Amino acid sequence: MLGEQIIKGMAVTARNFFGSYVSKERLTTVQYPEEHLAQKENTRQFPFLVYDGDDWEKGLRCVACQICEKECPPKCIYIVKSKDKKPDYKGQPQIYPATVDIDISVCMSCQICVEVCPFESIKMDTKFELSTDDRFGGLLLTKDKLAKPNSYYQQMHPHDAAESDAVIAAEKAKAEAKAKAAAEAKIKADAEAKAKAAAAAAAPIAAPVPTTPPPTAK
Amino acid sequence: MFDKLDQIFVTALHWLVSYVPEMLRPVVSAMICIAFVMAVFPGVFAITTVLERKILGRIQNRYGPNRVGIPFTKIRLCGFGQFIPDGIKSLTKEDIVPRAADKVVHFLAPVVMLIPVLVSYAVLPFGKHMTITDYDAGLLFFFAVGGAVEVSVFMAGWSSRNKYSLLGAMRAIAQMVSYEIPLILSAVTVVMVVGSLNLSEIVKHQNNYTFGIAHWHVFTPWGLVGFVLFFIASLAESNRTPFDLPEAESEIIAGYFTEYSGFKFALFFLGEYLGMFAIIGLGITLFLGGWTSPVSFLTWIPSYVWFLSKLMAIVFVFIWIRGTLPRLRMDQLMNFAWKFMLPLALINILVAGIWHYMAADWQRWLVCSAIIFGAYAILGRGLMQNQNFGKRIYRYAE
Amino acid sequence: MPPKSFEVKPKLDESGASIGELLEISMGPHHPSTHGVFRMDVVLDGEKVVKLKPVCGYLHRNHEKIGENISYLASMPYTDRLDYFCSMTNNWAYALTIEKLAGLAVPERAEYIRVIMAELTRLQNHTSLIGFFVHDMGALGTPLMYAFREREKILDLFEEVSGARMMCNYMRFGGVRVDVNDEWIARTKQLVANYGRFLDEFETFLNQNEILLARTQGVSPLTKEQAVNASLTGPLLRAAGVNYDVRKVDKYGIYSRFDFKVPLGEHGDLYDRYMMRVLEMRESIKILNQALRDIPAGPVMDPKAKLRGFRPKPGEVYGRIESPKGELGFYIISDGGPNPYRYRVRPPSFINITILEDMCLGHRVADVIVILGSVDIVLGEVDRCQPI
Amino acid sequence: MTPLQACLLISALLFAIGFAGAVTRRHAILVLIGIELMLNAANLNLIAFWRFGPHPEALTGFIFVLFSMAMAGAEAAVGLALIIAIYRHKKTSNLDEVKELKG
Amino acid sequence: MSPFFVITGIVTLLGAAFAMSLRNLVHCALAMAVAFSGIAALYLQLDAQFVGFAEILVYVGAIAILIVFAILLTRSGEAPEKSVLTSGWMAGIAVSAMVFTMLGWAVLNSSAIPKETSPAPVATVRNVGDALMTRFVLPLEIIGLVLTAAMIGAVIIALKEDSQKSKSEDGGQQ
Repeated sequence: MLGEQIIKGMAVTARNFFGSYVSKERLTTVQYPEEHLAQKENTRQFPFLVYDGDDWEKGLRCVACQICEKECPPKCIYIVKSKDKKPDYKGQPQIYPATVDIDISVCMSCQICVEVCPFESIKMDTKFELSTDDRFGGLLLTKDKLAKPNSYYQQMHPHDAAESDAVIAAEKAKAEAKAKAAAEAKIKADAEAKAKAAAAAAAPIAAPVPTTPPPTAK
Repeated sequence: MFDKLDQIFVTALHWLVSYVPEMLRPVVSAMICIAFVMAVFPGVFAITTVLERKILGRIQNRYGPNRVGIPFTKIRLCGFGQFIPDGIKSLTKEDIVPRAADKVVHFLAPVVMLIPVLVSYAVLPFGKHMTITDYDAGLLFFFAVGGAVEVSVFMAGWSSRNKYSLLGAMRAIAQMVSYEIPLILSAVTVVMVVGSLNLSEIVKHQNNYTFGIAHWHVFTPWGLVGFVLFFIASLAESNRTPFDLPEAESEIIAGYFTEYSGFKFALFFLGEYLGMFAIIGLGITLFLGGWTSPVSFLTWIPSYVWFLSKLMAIVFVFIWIRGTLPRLRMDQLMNFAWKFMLPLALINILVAGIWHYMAADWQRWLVCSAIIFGAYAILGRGLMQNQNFGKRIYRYAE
Repeated sequence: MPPKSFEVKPKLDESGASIGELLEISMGPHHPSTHGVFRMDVVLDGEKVVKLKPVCGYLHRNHEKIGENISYLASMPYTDRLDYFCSMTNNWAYALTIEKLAGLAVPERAEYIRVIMAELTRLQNHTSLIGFFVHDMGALGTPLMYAFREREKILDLFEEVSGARMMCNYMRFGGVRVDVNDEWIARTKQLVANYGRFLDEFETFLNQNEILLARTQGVSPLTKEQAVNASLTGPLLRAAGVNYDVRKVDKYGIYSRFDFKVPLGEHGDLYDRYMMRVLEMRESIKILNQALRDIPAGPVMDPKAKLRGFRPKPGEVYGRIESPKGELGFYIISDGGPNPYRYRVRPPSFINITILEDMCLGHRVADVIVILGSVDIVLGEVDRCQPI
Repeated sequence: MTPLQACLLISALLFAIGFAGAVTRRHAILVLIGIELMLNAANLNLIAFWRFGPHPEALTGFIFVLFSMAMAGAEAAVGLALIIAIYRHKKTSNLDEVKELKG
Repeated sequence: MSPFFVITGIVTLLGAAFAMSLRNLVHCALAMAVAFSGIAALYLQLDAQFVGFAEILVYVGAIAILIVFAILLTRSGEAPEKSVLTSGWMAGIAVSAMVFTMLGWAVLNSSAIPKETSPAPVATVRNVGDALMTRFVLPLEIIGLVLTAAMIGAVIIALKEDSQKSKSEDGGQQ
């Protein structure tokens, strides 16, 4: 019968009309500026640089290796290496970035910089209300705007942060173990040297000191 | 007490007019009536624009406008203040006239659209004793004036010098001319039964009650079919979905008012909605008992309240349909008018005649319903199955 | 300035005598319903189409050339932007191609996740396509809004796993980037269970609607020969009655394990194209149910795969999958360097609209929009490189 | 001047305008418009005589106008159809160029 | 003779004059619609409501639209470049001026015109309907026949040129 299906269709829309007043299933919209949806943990917006400790200039994990700059698909990262070195979290002297600029008007939030970074230093932020009336300056994030503390990261992505902290802790532990070993070796060497010196002193007329290093085992 | 409330506007008019000299009374009375129409119906239009967006929003599971309320306060009135910024926006926007346009005609078109629409309110009975001019040939007046809208549509489409405008105007005129015929033919049944073209007379004829239920024409077989035909034709006349081809956004941008902006666009918009209210008002008067109440125990509610609430109810159905149905194509639209509505309207006239001359018992219900149902089934079948429209069964590859 | 007349061309019959006039209109690139910046030069006789020329290239972004100048991995987020409705299947197609090239194996769990993601993508793409399609017919967005309501739920799932709703960038060579957790799988199961109910409602709303039938049945029928000659793929081809589905033909991934069927149309008209999508969604739900039931535990990345310094051995490869729009293929030549030597995409949208003129000839101008909607194009995919 | 005379004068002027247009303009459609104006002038006469005549209750002039309007409708339809047919055939609707009966 | 009557008369005549003198045909048609509306207003002032409404319905609603369609179909919506008047236009103007002078003289000097105004006659819809269905039933039927014949004739004339082609096309489409 002509019109029957039209009536059925109108029944569907009527159900939705009334349903939107009673069921959350149907009326899924939120009132944005007042209401916010809960952020998903994996959400990614734009990158930022993680630093440890309180001073962002000292604690920046980035070592300006420029891998992210090379891998970035839209080429929105710009890094300049420093001339001097400063101690990193392991305490070793390390190059640090003199400039890190990320143009988020170009960035496409793909997260590839995060994946390729070997130092756990660049991560994705979830902040998205970044609109500005300054098109060029306002959307160019410089080092000071990019640097965010590790605590911020831990709060935003607890799982990922825990993982990356674990990685860093492991590396740090490794480095410390190495340093310790090195230090021990040094003490040992010192002790040996001392002993040698003592022995030498004990035997003032000794065999001449070999000038060539001992041949290594091949 | 309720009678006084019912007649409050009429009394107020008499009271106001009694203060002016005898000679000026007709002019002043006319002016007051014009002011009344100009105040009430654009107001209804303003509310309807918000209501339409809210209802469509809810149908589509959105909120619709819900922000603007009273300015400088936190009161939001569920967004019903939205029409104020909307109005300010559209009235202060730049008025762009295409360089190649015929400027005079382009300027006149929205005005020409609005005048006949407003004039057609003159004969509608908004309430008991609330008809502005009680013309003897009121129905004819309404249809005659409505015909002038086509001229304005043509003026708008032609003067814009835009291919889409011209296409839209041609579609609109063809559609209006085609649907005017079932519109008038479905109204003819009422004229036949009542025996008058006077709209107040038609309402009075429906103001009787049996078992507490009003004698509205829609409660008879011919009246029901007449009402449905009138409803569909008025959808087409006011360019509403599924007959919104003249302004089909996805095909021809905005039809005949593609090149309009600012104030003139607002006038077109207003004219279109006022035309819709007028034609709905006529439908209410003809079939839904005008300002009368459907049941006898509610007759104490003022007549104009009944009229307005019926108007808004039908407007709601219009919006509901707009939120549901896709649009027909031009040739299908014409097919529908000429191959379905016109024959059904003619059969309906026959049925109204049979109804008028048969004795008032259950037999005439049976005969009339049978004829109409049969005609509907045959015509509907012809419309769909001649073109092999129907369900299909699909096969699957293994 | 006096008004200029419209350009009209004389309509000529066989002998060259003029029998009427033609109106040439340009639909797009600013027309409200051309699905992006797409233009059609249409020549009309009355309201009938006598000539139609699709003009693309307004969204040209040089996708292929960029792909040849950045590393293999960096092309992955660009594939998201090809068909921005189906980034998951695009990712899969690209990952599949590179895996073929580099000889990487994909762990079992990753394969299952990929199938789940691809079928969810198919669901959301087809749902919103139907919404757009009916919207083009003038339904004022109500079906579109219902479609988007459901699509949002799927996008929520995508966001939870990959971090982005549309530009997922989720798959990697040799697996997927992040594993999914059990809670996610439970939620997906629930969504799939509810989706059938939504589809029922949607179909009651539209399938037999008289106006929809009148607008779609018998309009723009495509024969099998036409469809094959124009190398159409996807639902368009199956609506014309050709049994060709890359999931069945190639059995890529683990599709051989699932029990699903391929619906076929008969007339190749708009209604068949519409119904193909509806029926395919039902099949996708079947696949999803099986995949979510059988998903094993395990790693999600091939341990041999590496992110930095990825250099596959020299060679050339063509990998393809059944994206919701048709056969999506990537053709890569490697010279052993960090960048592909040649990078080429076979976009289903672009190849499917090449036959637009044949589909539209003789139909009304109102049908042109609906026909364009039924092809299901995404301009990102159509204009991925310079049209030649 | 009585109202009847005013009506008749208006109608005479209308007739003259319509006549002048019909004989001086080249375009076939304008000739048709001129004829319609003349017809309306005559109708106005009829109504005026009905209104101010001795036997208005007989409604003769009134009914005559109704019939005349119906005839005008028929005339316009056929006339315009002819003009369109001529245009299709000769690619012109200029009456100076349509001189032969043979197409 | 009320001022309103004079205004309507002037509007009508201006509309008619514009309809006959403007260069652009569409403007002419629109001016003609104005003239017809004026005539309808004159009818209303002469107490002939029914005829007035019928005038608007027939002339503004139908014939003006028909003319406008014909203008578009014959592609004459633009102002022509060359002269719009026939070669003998001066003679035409002279003849029509003569006609007007003669008619006007006759109207102003006729003795047959009654001097006193009779009261407004009653022409309700019911009266008109009764008259049409009793005294004038034969002319009514004939008019119906003529209208039908004219409609069919118009359709046939307008379709004649390529009737076979359009027939086959229509048959294929619907």
